[in-house]
Amino acid sequence: MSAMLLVRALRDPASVQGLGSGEWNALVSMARAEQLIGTLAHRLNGLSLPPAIDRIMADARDQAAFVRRQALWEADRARAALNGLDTPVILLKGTAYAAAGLKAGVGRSIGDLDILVPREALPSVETALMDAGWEWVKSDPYDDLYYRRWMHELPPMIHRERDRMIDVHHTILPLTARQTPDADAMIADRLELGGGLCVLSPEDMVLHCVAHLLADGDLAGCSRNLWDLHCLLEEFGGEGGFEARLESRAALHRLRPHLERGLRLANGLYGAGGALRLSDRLYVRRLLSRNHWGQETGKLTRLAFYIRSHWLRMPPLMLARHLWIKSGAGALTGQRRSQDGHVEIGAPKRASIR
Amino acid sequence: MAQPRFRAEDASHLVIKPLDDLSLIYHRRSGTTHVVASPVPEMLGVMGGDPLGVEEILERLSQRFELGNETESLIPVVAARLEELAALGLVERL
Amino acid sequence: MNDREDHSQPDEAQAAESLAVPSRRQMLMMGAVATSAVVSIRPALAQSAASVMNCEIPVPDMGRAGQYIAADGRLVPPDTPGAFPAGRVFKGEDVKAAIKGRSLPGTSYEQSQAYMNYIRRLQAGNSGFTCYASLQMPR
Amino acid sequence: MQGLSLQIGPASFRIASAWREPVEQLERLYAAYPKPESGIADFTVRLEPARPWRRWVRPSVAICGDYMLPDAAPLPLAQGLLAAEMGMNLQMALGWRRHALLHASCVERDGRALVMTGASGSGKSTLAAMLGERGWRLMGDEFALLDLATGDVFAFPRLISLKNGAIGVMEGEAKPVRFGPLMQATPKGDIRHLVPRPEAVARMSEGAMPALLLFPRFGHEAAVRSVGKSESFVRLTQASTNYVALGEAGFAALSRFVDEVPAQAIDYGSGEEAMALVEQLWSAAA
Repeated sequence: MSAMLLVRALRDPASVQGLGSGEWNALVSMARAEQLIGTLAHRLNGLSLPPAIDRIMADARDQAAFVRRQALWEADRARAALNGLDTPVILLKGTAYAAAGLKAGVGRSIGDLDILVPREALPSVETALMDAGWEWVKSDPYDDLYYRRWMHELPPMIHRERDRMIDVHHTILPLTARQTPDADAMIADRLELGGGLCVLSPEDMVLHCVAHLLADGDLAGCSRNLWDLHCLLEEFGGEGGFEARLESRAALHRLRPHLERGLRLANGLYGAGGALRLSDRLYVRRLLSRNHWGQETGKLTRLAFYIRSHWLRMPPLMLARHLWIKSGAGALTGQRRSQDGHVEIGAPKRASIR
Repeated sequence: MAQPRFRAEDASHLVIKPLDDLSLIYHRRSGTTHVVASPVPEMLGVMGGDPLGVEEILERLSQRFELGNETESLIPVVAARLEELAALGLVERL
Repeated sequence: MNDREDHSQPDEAQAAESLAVPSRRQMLMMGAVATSAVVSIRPALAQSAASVMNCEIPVPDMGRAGQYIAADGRLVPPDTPGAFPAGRVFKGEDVKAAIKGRSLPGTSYEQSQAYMNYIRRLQAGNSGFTCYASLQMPR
Repeated sequence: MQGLSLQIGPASFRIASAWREPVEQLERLYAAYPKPESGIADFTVRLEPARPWRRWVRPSVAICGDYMLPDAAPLPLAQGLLAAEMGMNLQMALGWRRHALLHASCVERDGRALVMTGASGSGKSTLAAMLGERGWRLMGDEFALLDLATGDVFAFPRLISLKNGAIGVMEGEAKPVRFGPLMQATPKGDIRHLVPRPEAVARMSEGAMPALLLFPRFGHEAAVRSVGKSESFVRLTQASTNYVALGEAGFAALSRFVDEVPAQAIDYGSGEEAMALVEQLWSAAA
């Protein structure tokens, strides 16, 4: 059994109605592991399901509503903090989908708050956030320098009262990456949501999603990101001339090959289907590598994508240096902080675990 | 510099439950529960939805309550509470 | 504007009622400038390990200052053979590194092991517990 | 992987283990518990080798599942039962949303519940275990589940986790067949599990109206102090792993609980002293 079970349930919710109890258990564990349980719960809403599954899905919808409220409040707090700066504040990823009322945001897990601001505004944004109670998370000087020099964002900050993280981006991919999206164009073409917050234009939103999925990470959380892409394409695809605008925008940001692969994967897995190339199959294998207990499978494929993620971000010598330094901190074996794959949980007490 | 003005969070976003000396406020937009002492619930009550300066708030409080002290001396108290509430998003600094 | 809550809006009049003042000319305790009038309920533990990169764990906590730490982490009377003097405060990130196998800063291997065993035994209510517990949270 | 499924109160679990021993122990101790309705479990717990070779060489059990703490220290296989229990508790602490989950022990008499909460070492778990052998129905030694709509408390009567001194105390009260293996030198000290009495298991889906909240504290001279509503409220939010996630429903349930249920802090120096205090406060509250 692979995560095809999950993909099928998302693509065609009615297909779950013949599932046996073993498959239901597998589906729930896989969806939790991929952080798609809230999405799945909304997709299955209204279907006639076994009562035990109905309860699990209702919980997941409640949890998604909580996560959404928290994310929107965090966005509002960033708005209040940056109010006086006269600089555009553009919401990215999950918070943007939720704030803009997009299908991709329905039931979605949302971790950190990601915002995009013009690069020249970074110092004033940093100061304003610190005045409003955010503080630095990292204190390792190498990490800090690495972020400031090479990354597409400030080192992460956390709010000291609310314990919520913010990632302040000035472009959507690391400066070391082989692609160089045009951040100025993205910021210039933003859409106002009203009340001082913005989101990217539909084309740029799709391309950011593609970049996040294929040009940036190691495909951790990729099932969720690919679902985002599918929803965005479905929602915007109906607008006249969207495909053409998307293609020319992809050319501007130098993301055409990524867009093409993203379209093939999204269509192949969640959409009407379509021809996959041989190289796409490796991505599909990575996406589906879960067994019926919810465990990760395909260790080699995962490792390959982990190395690839660094290859994409950095020139080889720099990569070697980075991996060397990071291996001392256990980053190769331990948990990496996924790009926004924050595990949304309540508040465990160690005292309760015995 | 002009006096800062504040507006309280809309009452429809707040659930207030007095318990004993303290009250609970559930803030719907943030999902946060605050345990508050006087004069916080009273301040939120008199502010309504109006944009107000510190002195105006104190004036409204003194119309409804016996404040004990000279109102002049209470200005820093009200200002401090407003800063505290603004940091929590229960009032917005305009 | 960001408020797209699913919950039904309450009766506004009722909400206003709950804000209303119980009786006129009641005495109002204004408190002092420096005395905070709000405590916000936080999740029982911080949600993210990152949030505690700045937190600290005293070994032992102040209530039991002066005691030594035995190899297995128990508190023992001062000068117990094989136990280590304490009275140190460690940063969350140092403890996190120690969980992964490094030694705590400024300690010998055995000393670090003893302190870590003490930290692992922390219970809710001990100072440093929240810090340690949140160090174990997923990111 | 070997597996079993079981139902504890309103929650159901699917447990998978790379080793037979923990599954066999669970099968014996949970023999009287029902299986999940229609075979579907709320949560999956997995006991996996901490590293691939740790399945055979000095076997080391990592606690995994739907909800996980990646840095949680693995346990030796001899403590596999404890790992399974920790795994189930973890799923509840991180994943349960159908009730306000209070880190509290709970017993019932005449349809009304006594809820006890406090820091580890307060003795709440031991007190519940003792009361459970003396005419009360044990509802849980770890979690009390507060219904969000009705305000009733529901049971989560998993195995009672006896620690250190409590083990000897309870060995004097219950038959040997109800005990699990003694696990020494665990991260929590010595631990031995006790199967609740048959009535606690048979009636595990029955709720009760909360009538008294106690904050016990062991190791002090006997004393009783009444606890104000707002103090109770703050302490209960800190004893709840899902209070914040439940939003307004959690607020309504918990603020109603502290408004309606009298609360007292009790200090005690011995189990018998505590039993007497509890009976006395219970009759006063009734």
